[in-house]
Amino acid sequence: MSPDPAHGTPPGTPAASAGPAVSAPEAHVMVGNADLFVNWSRKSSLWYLLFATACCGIELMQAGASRYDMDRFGAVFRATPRQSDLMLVAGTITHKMAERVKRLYDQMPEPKYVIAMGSCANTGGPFYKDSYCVVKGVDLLIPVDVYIPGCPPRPEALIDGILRLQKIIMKKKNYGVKA
Amino acid sequence: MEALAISLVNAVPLLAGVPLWAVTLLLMVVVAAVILVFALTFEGVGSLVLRKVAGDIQARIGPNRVGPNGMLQFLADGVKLVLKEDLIPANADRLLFKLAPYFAFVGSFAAFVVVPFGVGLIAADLNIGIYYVMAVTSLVVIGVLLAGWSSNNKWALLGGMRAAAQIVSYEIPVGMALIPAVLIAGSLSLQDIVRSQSGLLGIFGWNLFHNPFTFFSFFLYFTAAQAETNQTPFDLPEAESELVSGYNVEYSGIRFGLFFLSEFGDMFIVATLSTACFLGGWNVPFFNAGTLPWIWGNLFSLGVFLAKAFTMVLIMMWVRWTLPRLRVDQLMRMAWKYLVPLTFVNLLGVSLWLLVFKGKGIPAMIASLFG
Amino acid sequence: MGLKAYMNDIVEAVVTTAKGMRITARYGVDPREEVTLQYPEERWEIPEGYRGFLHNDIKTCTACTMCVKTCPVDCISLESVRGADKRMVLASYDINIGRCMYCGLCVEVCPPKSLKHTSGYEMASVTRGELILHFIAEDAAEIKARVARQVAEAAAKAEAQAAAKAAEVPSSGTAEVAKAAEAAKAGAQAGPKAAEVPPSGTAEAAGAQASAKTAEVPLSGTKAPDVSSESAKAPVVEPKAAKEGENKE
Amino acid sequence: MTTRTDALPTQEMTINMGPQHPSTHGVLRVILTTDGEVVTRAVPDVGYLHRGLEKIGERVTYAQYMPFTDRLDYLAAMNCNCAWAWAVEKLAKIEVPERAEYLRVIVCELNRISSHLIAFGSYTADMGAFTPFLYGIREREHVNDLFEMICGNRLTYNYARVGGVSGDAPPGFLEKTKEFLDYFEPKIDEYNNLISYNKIFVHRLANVAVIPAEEAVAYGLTGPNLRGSGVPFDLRKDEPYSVYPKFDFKVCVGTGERGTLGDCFDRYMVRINEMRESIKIVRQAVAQIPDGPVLAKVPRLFKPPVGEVYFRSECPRGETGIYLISDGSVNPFRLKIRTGSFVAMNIFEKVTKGLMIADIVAVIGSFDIILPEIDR
Repeated sequence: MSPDPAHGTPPGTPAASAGPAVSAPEAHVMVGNADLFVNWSRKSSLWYLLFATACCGIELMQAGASRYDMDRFGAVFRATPRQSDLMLVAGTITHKMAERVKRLYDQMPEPKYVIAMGSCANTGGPFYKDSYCVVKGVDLLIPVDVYIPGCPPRPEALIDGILRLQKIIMKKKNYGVKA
Repeated sequence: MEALAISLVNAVPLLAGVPLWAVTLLLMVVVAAVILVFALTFEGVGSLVLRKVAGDIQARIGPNRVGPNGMLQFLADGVKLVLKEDLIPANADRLLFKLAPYFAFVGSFAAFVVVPFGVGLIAADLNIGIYYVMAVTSLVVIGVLLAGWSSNNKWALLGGMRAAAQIVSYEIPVGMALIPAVLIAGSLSLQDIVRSQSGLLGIFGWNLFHNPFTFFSFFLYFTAAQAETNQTPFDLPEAESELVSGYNVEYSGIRFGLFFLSEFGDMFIVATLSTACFLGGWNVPFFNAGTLPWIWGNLFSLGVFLAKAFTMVLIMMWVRWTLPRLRVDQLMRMAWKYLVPLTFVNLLGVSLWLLVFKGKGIPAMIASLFG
Repeated sequence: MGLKAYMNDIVEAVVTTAKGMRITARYGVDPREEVTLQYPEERWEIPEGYRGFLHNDIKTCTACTMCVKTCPVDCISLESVRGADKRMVLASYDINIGRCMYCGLCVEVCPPKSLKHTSGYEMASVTRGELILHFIAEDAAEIKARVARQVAEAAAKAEAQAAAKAAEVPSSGTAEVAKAAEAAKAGAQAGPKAAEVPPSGTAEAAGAQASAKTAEVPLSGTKAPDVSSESAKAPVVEPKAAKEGENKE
Repeated sequence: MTTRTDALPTQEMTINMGPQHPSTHGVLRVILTTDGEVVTRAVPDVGYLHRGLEKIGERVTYAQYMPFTDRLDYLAAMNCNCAWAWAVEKLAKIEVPERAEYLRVIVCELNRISSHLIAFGSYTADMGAFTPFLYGIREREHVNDLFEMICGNRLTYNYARVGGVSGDAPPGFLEKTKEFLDYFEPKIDEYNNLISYNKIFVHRLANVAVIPAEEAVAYGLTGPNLRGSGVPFDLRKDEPYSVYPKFDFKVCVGTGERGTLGDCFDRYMVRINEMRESIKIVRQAVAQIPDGPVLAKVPRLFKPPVGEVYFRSECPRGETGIYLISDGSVNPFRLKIRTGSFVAMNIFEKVTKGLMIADIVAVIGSFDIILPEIDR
């Protein structure tokens, strides 16, 4: 398991500021470069889990398809959580599904990232008020890195979310962190 | 290798005191390293090319943001996979689970040893070349089977079982479809097979145009070999839409990476075998690379060989992005009802041809008509 | 299966495969078939009337709560107080775009047409609090206090005028005393909230007004006034005007 | 069909397919009992996307429920929108302006095309060919653009209103629709050449999961699933609503052209052919559309009379029936929605007996299910 300080923090804390700063820059030139390289490789190869529950799944498909082509950013889908880096929670999570979402997240290897896509995953969305069986935000189940508003978000918004996540990944400190 | 070592010792006086076995060993390590680097680079670039080809065919672009024009995509993928957490499922057979990817990778990598890259560029010109390739690539199935079994996952198990059935069935048509080339060359060595297709007849010296039976042989081999290496439309062991990810469903990180690389390695082996056995290897029309100085001849033939092999790889990708997948019983039916009988008929045809026409192909006969 | 059917099978397989491969090859080599939009650089032209994020022009908003009542998901929360000139003054106007379903019903019913869909669609944010758009940057309690003070002042003025009118009749000796007494009474009416506010005079109120004018939060993910408090409250952020939103009719 | 011999003693294995599986079209879970590759029993387990849509209908007003119908079948949201509007109009006996009806028919048929495109695309992806899937989605994007133009959203349209539609077609919409139809029509032939008649594809689908006509009727299948069995039942023809009687189109039925009547291939081909018919309808509608208002006068606080109504319309996944009881208040008293995907799940266990695991995927795809319709 790689040291990933931002993970495990409660939802809502800004992920970027969670890692302690590298103490002395001149002493960590190598570390800094290694961090840069590792983060670059991680952000450039975000394989997402093919996990779509509802409406947002269609926009997720369209974002991966020809016009928006997420493959340009190195994001391809994998069917199994073991080979995915990024979980795009696209759609409504019901109470019956909640346990499965948690399990899928646990099955993913570190470092892993989560994007909550669309209103349902953000807050429960349209089903927040009157539905008795919808989880009111996927961050109640698993830590979320980026929230994308929209119902469903346009494919561009999804790509924007992935670019935002890439920026967050680039700021992570993997080595040289004093525990 | 030993011969090369002897000539090296003779050429370089500095090595006179070193025992011959040490020089040979050193040479072996160097050659293996060179081939490993080549294989890894090819497999990495292959994955990138696969995605680019997919992009082209699917009316999109494919990776273009990582590095200049997406060139570094495979590097990023590789580094990421290496640094990924290495998960082993709780109830997995740990030893076999760890071992399986290496089997698969070694199986595909070891076959590179006998690939005739150029006039003199071959790591080991074994006199059992073709059989060596077929034997070694069968290691892949051991790896896949182990992966399927040891993961303790039913999808993986199904994938492993499918792989075993598939590879065992398709070994026969693959072998039978390659034998015509062996018959014509009279040798199992790949280098000999390539040499038998040389001559100034140009493109017609190739086994592909030797006679009608060899022509069909090539297509039969290509079809069967795609199945043997689990390429679409025969990618049943991995069958993403059925078995989630098939035999490698529980693999993460670099272990998955090895499976991933071995897939491209297999692809390349199929391409090289079809190039060497049917498409004339490093031979080009109206030109004999053997007449050039050693270094230039080798470079030239290397280029020709790689160009042909990469074309074959591209065709495989093209097929991959066009066709749907067969069902497992249809796959078996295709092997036993279509490919096996046809390859046997073909083999019979080629043998008869060679017997009747004394080993001459159609182009040679036409050429002899004109004196 | 006869030999003819057998051969037919093979021929058909080859022919149909070749047909398919011809089509994919055409797509593969023809660059005109590429439809990809290079998103961050090129953008899709958003048509007129696209239903993006909501934006309320609070200068024209009349705080009529129609949007709150219409919203099927209670994503709009609104607090208002009655101002000195009997008009409603917005104390806070928040839209939770993380819950909004972008149906446009609120925009259709808005009487002054102050609520609109923008063409914005990108607001990936790191915290859930960022998804709540605050259209009034000032604190709601502060606005309420200010309005209460204004109401009190207006009431005091009116009372004073009335008192002055009344005082004109008998004599002008006790006018000062009466005014002070009325002012105290008005202050008591205004409730405890007005009393909490430090008596800083009209200068601050003017400043608050100025800030309220510039308080339209632009649609950018960077502006998140109280992220920490929101995230502390997260995940359940109760809309303040939710009770009003039920369909009493 | 495969035959199995009991020469060797074998043990059955229970496999859990889904809810996260690439080809269960969402979060369907199928519990498979298999003997090797042969499935002896496949039981669908639904409810992973139960969001209480019917209950929500009792809590919101008639107008407010409109956006929720978008989420009922997100691939054919326009059809669900219009079904809701038609149902409420039938209940309250509201006259709808003719132009609004024409616009509804245009968007419904366009949505049918885009929905069938996803059905086609995801089906081929299930069968292992990924490229046609992307072609299908590429064409779907054009439909999305049209909808974005007319109603302002790409997927959840909320376009219909009780008494009409939310807005008239913007200038240029009808021309663009025609352009799209001209562009799209030849693509269907291309799909057929690319994959529909591909030998492997046909072999995967033909003679798999055959549903005879009487069985299909008995199980209550509707839409393309029923027509695939050769029953020419189409609500647009048999129980005409809206302005459908004015258009000339034919009901596509399965013909058993590559196998038995009622197999997966027939259901697939019905969808492909229906796209052509939809093109025909849209062409006629665009040519005939009258001028006029698009929204009838309906009070903002809409209260229908006390009563109940069942309205059914032909959605891409079969009959979407809306059963409404009104007690005269602003909210429906009870709402029940009958959907095509849900009834398709009834017959699932019956037809999958003895198939192989790969066929299960083919059967799920051939029913073209969508999870919110099943779970609601």
